[in-house]
Amino acid sequence: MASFIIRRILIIIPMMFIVSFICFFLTELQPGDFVSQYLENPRISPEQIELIKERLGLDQPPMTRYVMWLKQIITKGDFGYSFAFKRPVIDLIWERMGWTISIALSTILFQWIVAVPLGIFSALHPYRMWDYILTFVAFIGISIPNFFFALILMYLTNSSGGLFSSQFIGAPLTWAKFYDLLQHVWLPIAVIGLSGLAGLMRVMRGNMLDMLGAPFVNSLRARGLPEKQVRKHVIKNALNPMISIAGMELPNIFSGTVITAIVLNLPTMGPFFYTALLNHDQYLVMTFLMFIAFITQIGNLLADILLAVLDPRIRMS
Amino acid sequence: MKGNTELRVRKAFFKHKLGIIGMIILILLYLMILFADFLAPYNYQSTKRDFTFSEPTKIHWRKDGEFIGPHVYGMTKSRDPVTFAVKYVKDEEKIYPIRIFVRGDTYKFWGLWETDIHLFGIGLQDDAVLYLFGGDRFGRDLFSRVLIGGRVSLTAGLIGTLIAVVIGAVVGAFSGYYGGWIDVVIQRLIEILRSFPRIPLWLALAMLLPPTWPSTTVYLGIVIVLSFIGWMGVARVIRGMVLSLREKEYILAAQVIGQSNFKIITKHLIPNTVTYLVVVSTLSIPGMILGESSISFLGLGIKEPMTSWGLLLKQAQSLSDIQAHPWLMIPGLFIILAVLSFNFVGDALRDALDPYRTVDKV
Amino acid sequence: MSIIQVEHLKSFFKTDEGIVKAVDDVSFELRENEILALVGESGCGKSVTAQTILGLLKSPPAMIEGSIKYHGQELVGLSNKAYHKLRGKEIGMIFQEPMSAFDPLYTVGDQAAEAVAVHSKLNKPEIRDKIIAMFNKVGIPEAENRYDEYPHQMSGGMLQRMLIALTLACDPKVLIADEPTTALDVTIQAQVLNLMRDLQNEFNTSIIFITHDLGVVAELSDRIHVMYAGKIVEKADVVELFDHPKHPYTKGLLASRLKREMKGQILPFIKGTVPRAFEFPEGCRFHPRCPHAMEICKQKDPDPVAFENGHVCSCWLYLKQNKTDGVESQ
Amino acid sequence: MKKLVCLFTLVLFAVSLMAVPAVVDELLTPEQPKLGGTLTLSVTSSPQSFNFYGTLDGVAYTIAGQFLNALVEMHPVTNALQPALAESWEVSADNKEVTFYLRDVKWSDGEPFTADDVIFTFENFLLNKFAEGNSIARFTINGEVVKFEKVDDKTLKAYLPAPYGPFFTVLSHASIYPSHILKDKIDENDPGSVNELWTTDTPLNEIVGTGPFVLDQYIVDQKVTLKRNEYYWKVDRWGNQLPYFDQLEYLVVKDAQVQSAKFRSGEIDYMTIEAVDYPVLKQMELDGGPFVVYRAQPTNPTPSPIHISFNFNAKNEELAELFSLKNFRAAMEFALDRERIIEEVFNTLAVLGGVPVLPANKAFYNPAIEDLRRPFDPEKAKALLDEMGLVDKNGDGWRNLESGKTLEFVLICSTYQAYQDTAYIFSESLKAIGVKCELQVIDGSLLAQKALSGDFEACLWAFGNQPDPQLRKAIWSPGYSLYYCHFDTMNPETKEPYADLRNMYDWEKQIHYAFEIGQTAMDPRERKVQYGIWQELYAEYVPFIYVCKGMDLMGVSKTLGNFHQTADGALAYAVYTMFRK
Repeated sequence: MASFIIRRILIIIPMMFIVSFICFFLTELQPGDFVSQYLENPRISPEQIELIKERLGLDQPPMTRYVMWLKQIITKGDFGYSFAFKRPVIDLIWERMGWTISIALSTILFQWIVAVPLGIFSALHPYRMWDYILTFVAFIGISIPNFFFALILMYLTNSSGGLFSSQFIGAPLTWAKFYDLLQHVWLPIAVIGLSGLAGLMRVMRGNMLDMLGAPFVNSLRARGLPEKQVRKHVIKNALNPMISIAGMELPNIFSGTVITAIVLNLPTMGPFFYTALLNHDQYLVMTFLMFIAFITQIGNLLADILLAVLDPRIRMS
Repeated sequence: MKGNTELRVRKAFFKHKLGIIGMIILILLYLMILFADFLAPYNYQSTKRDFTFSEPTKIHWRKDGEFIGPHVYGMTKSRDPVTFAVKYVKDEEKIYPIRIFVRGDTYKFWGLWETDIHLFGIGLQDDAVLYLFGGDRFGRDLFSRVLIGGRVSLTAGLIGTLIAVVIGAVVGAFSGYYGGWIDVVIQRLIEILRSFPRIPLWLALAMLLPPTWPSTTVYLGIVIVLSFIGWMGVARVIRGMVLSLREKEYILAAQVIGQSNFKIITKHLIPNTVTYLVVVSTLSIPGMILGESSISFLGLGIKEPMTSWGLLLKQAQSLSDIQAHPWLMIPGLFIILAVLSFNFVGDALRDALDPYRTVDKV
Repeated sequence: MSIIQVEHLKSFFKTDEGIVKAVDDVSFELRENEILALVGESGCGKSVTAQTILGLLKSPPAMIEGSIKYHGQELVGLSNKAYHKLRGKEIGMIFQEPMSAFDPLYTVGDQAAEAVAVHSKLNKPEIRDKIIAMFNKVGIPEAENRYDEYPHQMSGGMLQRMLIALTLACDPKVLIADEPTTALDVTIQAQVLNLMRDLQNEFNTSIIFITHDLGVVAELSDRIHVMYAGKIVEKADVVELFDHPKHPYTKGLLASRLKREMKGQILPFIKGTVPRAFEFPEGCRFHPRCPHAMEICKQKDPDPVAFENGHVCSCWLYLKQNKTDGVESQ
Repeated sequence: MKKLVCLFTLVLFAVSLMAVPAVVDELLTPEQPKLGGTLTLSVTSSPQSFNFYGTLDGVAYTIAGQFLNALVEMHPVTNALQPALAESWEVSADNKEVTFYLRDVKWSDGEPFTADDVIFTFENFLLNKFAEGNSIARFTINGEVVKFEKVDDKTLKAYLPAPYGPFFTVLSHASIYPSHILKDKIDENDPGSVNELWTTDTPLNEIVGTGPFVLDQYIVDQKVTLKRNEYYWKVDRWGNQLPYFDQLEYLVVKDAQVQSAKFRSGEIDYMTIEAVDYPVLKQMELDGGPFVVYRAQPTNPTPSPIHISFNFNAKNEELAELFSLKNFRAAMEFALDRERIIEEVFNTLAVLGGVPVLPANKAFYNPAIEDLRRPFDPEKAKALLDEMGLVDKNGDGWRNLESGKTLEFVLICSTYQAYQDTAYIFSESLKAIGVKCELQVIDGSLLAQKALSGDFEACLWAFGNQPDPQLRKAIWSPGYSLYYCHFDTMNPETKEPYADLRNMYDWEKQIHYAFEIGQTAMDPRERKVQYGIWQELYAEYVPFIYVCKGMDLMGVSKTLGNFHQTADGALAYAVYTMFRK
């Protein structure tokens, strides 16, 4: 087990190198660079643009910049500097982590709390009216474009997005502030959560149906276990495969909701990334992509470990 | 035996009511975009100054209580002097009957021959239009635009999926068949690419498309961008399937009689995964349709004068539009409808083809 | 004295492809202290019969008719709750594939303990002791350690022993063994069979032993019922059946066994296969494969004919004298 | 209404008064205020920095404008120049020396403001070429930079290389930094390090200023809060120290829809409104909504009226030749349906605008252009094109060039919706006269890159504008770096600032000279004449075809005091004089 974890962790290192390379060239290939937005500003002369380019290192050939960047990361843990913010990108990302993680985790929590019981319910009453209704609702959830749904919900609830009313932003944490947060936060959680919820629910239902048909279930019944206890076994077995799904879903919830976060005015990394992308704030974009890739790796690793903890077959092989 | 399986699959599919409904809707939608120019009463690009933001045209059947067939009235545009809101007043004196096979804007049917016959409409009139879904800010017919926009939205997902599945199947099959270091490299690569989140990667890739490309090329670019992520999931599963298939006797037999590896992969391995591929395709099209709409919504995808449902929806993104011109949200309903239908069909197919549920969402 | 009395039992399933008559009008009884063997090729409805007795078939989609009496108590239509008291405690069941009869996420000991706990008032350490004792009894080495291992860590033979142990730990009066040896190696098979016979002697359990292998039951069982396509076609005690098989199907089964003296000959077999459950033929269901098939066999199902020594067989060969009557009475 | 920016008047009447706070005029304080409370506004993104000279971010400018001041400032309504940190000044007879007498002002941390601060700011920021937001170009006259010299703590001299008309205007953009805070933080060896001062992670108590507010709290991506500056140097006419509000909040709202929603729900006190949203909001106001929607003459300098330009140096030589013909551009102007654009894109809420000086800019606007402007007339456009031999030779519906190729060009424009829509309507009108115009919608920064490297055929764009045309010389004067429709007018070696007169058309030379003269002229009347020449030539030769300019539309909470529309239609308000009713 320990060697498995160590091996998994070691694999991450070379993979992150390749990831960094992909990130760099992805951003490099984009037409235009950071200073192109300065071109239309009459306050800035062409000479000065050259100066800025030089200062930011944009006059160097791409390969040199990549190697330099990599060297800084390895030797100093320095992921570079945001052209726009004049600050280390890692700080900027860090500043936005809190809310990003909180919202992502609450969304996943919400999805699981809703999807798992509904999936179980659906599987225990397959092909009945409620199963059909839940399936239908779930599919509608996947089918509405997030941003569209967000917009309509905002209109219907007269909400203006964000996480707090303005007077509570930056205010010390009180019950009133917490209550205010609850009043705001349900919207992004519902919007982001609903799209993934359906998939989870369907998978849970499928797993449950599979497990209900598994031979050991009959065996358990034959031993005289009450149905409640049998279900406990079934649910536990059906839940296990979901863990790796959670591992995969984490990065998408982290950042896959760019548009929703813009529409809902969330202080998360998604919109920040989008702005950086449009600004050609190269190191910021690269680091962000790398960071997400890293989180995915960690997410998968955690999922694998959790799976191993819960499933003796994996743990012991 | 094969016939039996087919029968069983068909029966199982048709038992899935939502699947059938989805299938019917999809067939209708694709027929719709196939004959879009003919079905659309107007050219999707033709602007009408006097009908900007005109609400969906009301079709009347009776005149003074007397049935005279479907017709619309002439409309006059006016502006509220205070709010500057556009208003339309109908002129009941001017009656324009709705006819079928009516002459209107000219178009090239399937790019083959030029014609000006439209399935229905009131012809080209100065003071009246038949805008079933209302008009947009240039007074273009939203109904016609939805029909034409569907071409991009519905085919982008389809072609994107096709590319993704083909690449995924080939890469997965090679990876599984050859094994060894090829397999290791491919699997690692896939793992790496999969660790990028979908939408940011799409955005980053969409930014790569040279903005100077003409819209048709941009369209292809978007399709390729969309397919870029889909193929990896397919490749992983196909690899797994091929790994087990290649131990099967008939593959060994093929190897023994000296068939080339390429032939074995294309003739024996990939065909055996077709069931899975079909299901996976149906299930990944919805994601791609949504992807296209998201990219276009952010302005990184399809651009005017071409149009897609995502782009059309972009015009309905403001709260005042929802309030003042709610019909602009109709393209959103079409997205939902198409995606929903694909999901239903995919789900039904999965249940029918794969009773043991080896196919999960990719 | 009979413990289980099955009369005119029918288990039908509604499927996409029509109604499956998996068990169709089956009657038999299980007597005290006996081993009753239910023999037939796969797909003949043996397992369904067993599961019907234990109420493991969900209804719907299963449609169950007839009567199953356990110690005089009617089981058909019994509530789930009542069944829980019965299963394990009164009637235990051993499954074909021991590998898949365990929940892979729990240790075998925990699963055994869970089953025992449902039926007894013992506390945890007592249960553990009882199970370990039982493990020892079925010949599991290092039973103490095995208790905390997971199913995937064990061999099939070992698991089958454990399954037997945990089933017996609940002290059932009746044991239904559904092909308990099919998934095992030949040597292990013999061990398990010996074990079962020893245990039957020790615990005085009545056993319904389901198998497709006549060889297995020859030494083990007291009586044999042969099933074909959802019906019992022949009932007799072991010696009688092996010495005087009546039904062509039974004869075929017996003939297709490997015998030493048959060396060098082509092994006789019953031509064709058991028809799929939703396409059972009209008339006697065996007629398409029967070497003695007659016109009547295609039209009408034969009624059972009783012979001496409790031997019963359903076949038109023995009903010839009644043939015309039968047709006329239609 | 607007008083002229009259330097001489200022010189004559700028008397060194006693150190009394400046009194704000009645225009900004028509109502007697209530004190306290919070004013909530919004910005479209997080500030990239709090350093005015270290970034080119509009949001940073907005916020820095609240806590920094310059020596002189423009009146928020009239745009008239008035004393700010400099209480008064004297200009020498040769117009090359200005002596500033500084006001007795304290920084928000209580330290006194002195001439050292001014010198420090110019040295390290304004005239530091490594500072990203420096203003060297604006303080360079004929290739030489303005010099500043401290006389004593409260007196300062500026030496101009030549008389410089817009000197005080550019000075009004030169925010002064506190030297006592920043002096020790600057790395002498790395003049570029100034960009890294006052970034968004700086402890906010280290950011001090002289403006009405000081930074108090920054919640990343959510809100910037400023609090009242106790030491602010302005008072109202009743003697209250300004500002009235205790707090000023900027909510970070990226999406225009969310901003609109927040405004509707009263979370934001005022915001500019898009023309397309006007009807709905106005209707809400009429239905008793908690806000007023104003429609005002455009005075907002940014953006300038939208223009369409044709590249005289287009890569396609045949097109380049065509584009440099006045008649072709005239035909294009005839084909431009401004009325329709105003109606459909701007909901009728736009004015024709100037070229590009706005009619509201009385100091420089030349009304003569109104007669020169070519109204929409497709027939005239067709006639002009026919006359040039650009007729449809092959009968495919499109006109052909002399070479037989279809007359077609690509019009680039940015993704901003109103621009896209304008370009679309223009291309539709061109289609009607047989000219094929392909639209290419691209990201704004990319558009800039393409346009400013001369890689385009036609372009629809809008620059930032300034009340004083001189500040936009780089764009509008032939021979300068942003005169992008005709790069040949630039000296290929030095590019800037030396124009290459050889490649200029006569009218371009005239414009060039008008700007040069206007720059060094000190008499406002003379300057108006020079820039008037420019406007007329533009209107006649249309190197840039100006389309229109959206009106200033603004929604304002009804609870806000001292926010009103003046008699001639402009909006009068300032952050430091508004209050909550």
